[in-house]
Amino acid sequence: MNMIEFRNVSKIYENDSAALKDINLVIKKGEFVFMVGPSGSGKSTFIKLLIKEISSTTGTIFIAGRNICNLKNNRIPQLRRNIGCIFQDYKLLSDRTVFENIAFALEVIGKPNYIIKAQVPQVLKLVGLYNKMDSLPHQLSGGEQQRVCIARAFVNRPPILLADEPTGNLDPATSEGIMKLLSRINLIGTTVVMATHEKSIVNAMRRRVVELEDGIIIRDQKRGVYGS
Amino acid sequence: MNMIEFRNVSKIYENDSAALKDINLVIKKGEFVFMVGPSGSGKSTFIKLLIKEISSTTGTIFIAGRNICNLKNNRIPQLRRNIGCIFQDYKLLSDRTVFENIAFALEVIGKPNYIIKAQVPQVLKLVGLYNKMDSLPHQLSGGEQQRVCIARAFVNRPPILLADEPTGNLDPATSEGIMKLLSRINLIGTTVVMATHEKSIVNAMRRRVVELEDGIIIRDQKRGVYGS
Amino acid sequence: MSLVFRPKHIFGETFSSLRRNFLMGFTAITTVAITLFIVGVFSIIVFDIQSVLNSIENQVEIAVYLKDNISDDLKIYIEDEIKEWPEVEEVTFISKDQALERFKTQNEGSDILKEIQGNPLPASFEIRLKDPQKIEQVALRFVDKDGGNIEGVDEVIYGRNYVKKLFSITAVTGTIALLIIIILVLATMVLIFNTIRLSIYARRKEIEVMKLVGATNWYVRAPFLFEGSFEGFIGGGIAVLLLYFLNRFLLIKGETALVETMRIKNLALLGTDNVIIFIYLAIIVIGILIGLLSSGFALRRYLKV
Amino acid sequence: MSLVFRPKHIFGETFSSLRRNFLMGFTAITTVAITLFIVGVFSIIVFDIQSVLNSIENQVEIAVYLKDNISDDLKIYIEDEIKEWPEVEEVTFISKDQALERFKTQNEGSDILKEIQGNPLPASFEIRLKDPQKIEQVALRFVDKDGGNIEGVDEVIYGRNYVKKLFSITAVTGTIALLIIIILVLATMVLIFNTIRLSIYARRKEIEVMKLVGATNWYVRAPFLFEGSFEGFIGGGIAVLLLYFLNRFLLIKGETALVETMRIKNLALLGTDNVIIFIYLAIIVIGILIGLLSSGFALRRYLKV
Ligand SMILES: Nc1ncnc2c1ncn2[C@@H]1O[C@H](COP(=O)(O)OP(=O)(O)OP(=O)(O)O)[C@@H](O)[C@H]1O
Ligand SMILES: Nc1ncnc2c1ncn2[C@@H]1O[C@H](COP(=O)(O)OP(=O)(O)OP(=O)(O)O)[C@@H](O)[C@H]1O
Ligand SMILES: [Mg+2]
Ligand SMILES: [Mg+2]
Repeated sequence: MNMIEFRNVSKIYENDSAALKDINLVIKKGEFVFMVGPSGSGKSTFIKLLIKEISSTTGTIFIAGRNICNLKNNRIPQLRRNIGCIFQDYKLLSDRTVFENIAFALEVIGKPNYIIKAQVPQVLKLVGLYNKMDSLPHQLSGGEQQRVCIARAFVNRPPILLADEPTGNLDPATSEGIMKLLSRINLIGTTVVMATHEKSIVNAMRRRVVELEDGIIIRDQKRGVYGS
Repeated sequence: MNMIEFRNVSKIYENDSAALKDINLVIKKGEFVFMVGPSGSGKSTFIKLLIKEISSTTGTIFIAGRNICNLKNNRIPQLRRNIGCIFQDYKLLSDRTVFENIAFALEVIGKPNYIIKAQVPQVLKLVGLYNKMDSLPHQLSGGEQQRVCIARAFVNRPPILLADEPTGNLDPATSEGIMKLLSRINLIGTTVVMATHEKSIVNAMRRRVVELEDGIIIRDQKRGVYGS
Repeated sequence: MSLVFRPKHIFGETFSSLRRNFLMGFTAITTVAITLFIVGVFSIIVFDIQSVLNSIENQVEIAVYLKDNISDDLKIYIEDEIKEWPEVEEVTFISKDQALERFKTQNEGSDILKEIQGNPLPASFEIRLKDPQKIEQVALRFVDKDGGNIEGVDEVIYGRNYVKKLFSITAVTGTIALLIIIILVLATMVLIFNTIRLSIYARRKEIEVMKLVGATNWYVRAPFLFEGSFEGFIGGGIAVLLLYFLNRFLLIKGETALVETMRIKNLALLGTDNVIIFIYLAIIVIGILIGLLSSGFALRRYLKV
Repeated sequence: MSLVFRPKHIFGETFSSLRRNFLMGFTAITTVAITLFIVGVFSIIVFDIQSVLNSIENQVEIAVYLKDNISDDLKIYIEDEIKEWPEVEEVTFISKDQALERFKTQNEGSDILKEIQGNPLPASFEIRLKDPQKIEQVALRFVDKDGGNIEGVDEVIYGRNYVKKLFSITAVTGTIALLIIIILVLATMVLIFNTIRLSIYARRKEIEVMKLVGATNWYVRAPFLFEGSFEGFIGGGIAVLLLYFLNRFLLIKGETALVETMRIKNLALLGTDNVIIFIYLAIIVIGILIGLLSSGFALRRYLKV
């Protein structure tokens, strides 16, 4: 089953910079895909299109067989609840504690309080932030903020997980832990798309690699490495 | 000559979390030092203390032989103008263009307009953003924002350069370029302190490595690698 | 949509948000309190000025002085005639004795009383009209075809020019007062909207993040709307309190003076109509509504994520 | 400190900042304009009410009616005497003929004129005082030891009770008006401060970054202060414009009515004192000052980086 499908998708920003050019790509359910490419090649744009943070200029995007380009505004939240997203700039709610930030993602989908109280500490333990539960984002180190964002993205077990440089501010040991987590999540059937620069991670995992350059897919390899 | 000296420095944040514990460290003029250590070990705290973004709880810090702990408030700007800093979270002025962001660092030290007009494009070429001069920060990719921050930090050729994970969002090729730049800057006598997670970079450079863990220096090696 | 009404969410969010964004809540509340307070003060003052002017208007009467030699029959005939006119609100007969009595009270202690011998004052009818504007029309009925007064009537006094000018003043001040109140209310709305919009602007990033995490518009909006109405309610409440104290310690003195000197009844505070209660209620209702609507409007552009 | 005065920096920053932060500049300007407009309207109204009351107070006169048989010597003696009293502002002699003349003008067209035979009206002195409050004191000088009037004087009229009440009203409204103006100005300051503080709050991150890059407090502050004063200036200017149009199309009608009916001179718009010019200037100056000070105060807490 095709989980994600791009058909001739282009994205040209207001200032005429073309971030993606005529992209065609199919990602099947349960796949694990690395998006690699130099800075500014369009990886984040690709991910932002999937959660409809931005809209494509031309072309159509299908998620689980559904065209999300003509989605009505009031259906967008539904889409986003089914996609966990680790943002490159974290996007934490700056006036809420770590606990509240993660709980928010569960509240939004109407999970009852007792489930929230059980699941949030559990996921915090997974990313190693159990003892920072009551800190505000500005009281955290860069890597800690990144891990909060990771925890929020998969706390509600979404069928799709998008990760935009999830290990950019993490030391190798922690990164390895996070990658193990992503693999486990992927194993239970979650489709994972991860944009990354980290050569060592890509090389170690040996998964499908899609390489972008200047908004064009220049490589799509089943069991690739970073840099062909 | 001792450029940076920490004497029994501790930093305990308001919520009682001790980020640095009794640090003693001397960095000589012209040195290139890597600060490594797991997420949350106190690297950013170390750097924030140097530009007095935060103040130490106990101990004294000397920069160029001068105690900055009892610096009067109106002397702080002077200190900061002599230290270029690449912030982990970039800290760009969100309502100014790339050009204006970098120009600001020069305006602040009273550089005349014609110098600004000459130097900013030059430094933008160095980091590969010459054609993004008029973009606003939110119109840039993560790595592009990081490069703007790098450009701002050394545009006024400060005697000390602090770099907090300057390559966290950069692909290997761009990272390598930035590292070459930092080496060149270091060669002309600039003291460089760089916090990083990137094993490959640290291993390739073979410079002094200071390793932190839970706020304590657990290693200080002349020509070290990432992970002892 | 199914998640709109989650009271715990809405109330919980509002109070923790007010705690977290103390500065902004505080600012919104003071703005509401101050502007509505001013509207309140102004309403009371305008109401009282109108009362004074109305009461002056209503004191405009026609005095019909009778000849001393008028026969009782004729007097009764005239009185019955006047009473039948539909414009007449009230007609009072003042006999010669009553007139003297009244003159004495009004000039008590004055030397003039010593010099009065006998009773030089005429008897009269004092006529108050339902609509003071018809005064000239009614007064002219006492004039006969030849331009003199009708039989038995000595003189008719009603100060024609004075009355005309008085009406032009009350008309102008009435318009001005109404316009000013409208301007004030509009200004209040803009000021409160400005404040709430700025405080929402300061939180636009948070709204964006909520939406990106999958919150529906209503899920984001509900706590803001509740917060806006709550701030409007508290601000309105403070305005009412301030107004209450201002009334109690200041305005009521002014009204007391008005009542004592000019015998004016229908005042905002001292009147029997409970106008002030109405003003208090209106302030609170307006506060809540403006808070609610301002939040709603200000949110719109940040919800488009 | 050496970099405080860099005009290009300050002006350039202000205008590019107003462009970038349009919403916030717009909000600050409308807030200043609206609040100062209200203060202006209120000042004009209060000034006019006070003028009306003062002019009523000043119309309070003592009328000294003379006996018809008074000798010329005695009349001149009394007149000279009155003129020497320091409390007296002006004394006018009204002869019997002048009194009749005036009565005829005032009652023009009334039937009463037909019935006047000869000249029943007395001659009189009309005395206006410098300080109307001394009226009783002066009036009593025409009373001799026995409680009667002094020789040649028939009657002295000044309406004791009326005068007392009038003074109590003007005193009370004067206090109320002053207090309300003070409250309004304070309220305006708080409202403008609130708005500017919120807009600076929304930019606190930018301020922090500037400081971290090495800007001095003054380097950061100067453009904000200039921006604040500029917004105050523009807001004040708009308030003056609004006020000008309100005056021209509305308030001036009210004042014209006042002038026509009550012959009141010293009004805000129609008076010769240029009070309105003073109000216009004050609005602009207050606007600039409040803008400047609000920015300065609001900045303080964010400069501590
Ligand atoms: N909002 C925007 N407006 C205009 N241009 C934009 C905008 N966002 C991104 N761009 C441009 O589009 C291009 C692709 O951006 P994108 O963020 O997708 O890159 P990326 O591959 O994620 O890079 P990085 O690895 O540095 O994060 C960049 O050149 C960027 O400058
Ligand atoms: N403002 C703050 N208030 C309270 N605690 C803080 C604050 N800033 C940092 N901390 C805590 O201090 C510790 C050290 O933080 P620091 O930012 O120095 O780590 P770091 O080494 O830079 O980590 P990373 O590699 O993740 O950026 C962390 O545990 C963090 O939670
Ligand atoms: Mg990116
Ligand atoms: Mg850090």
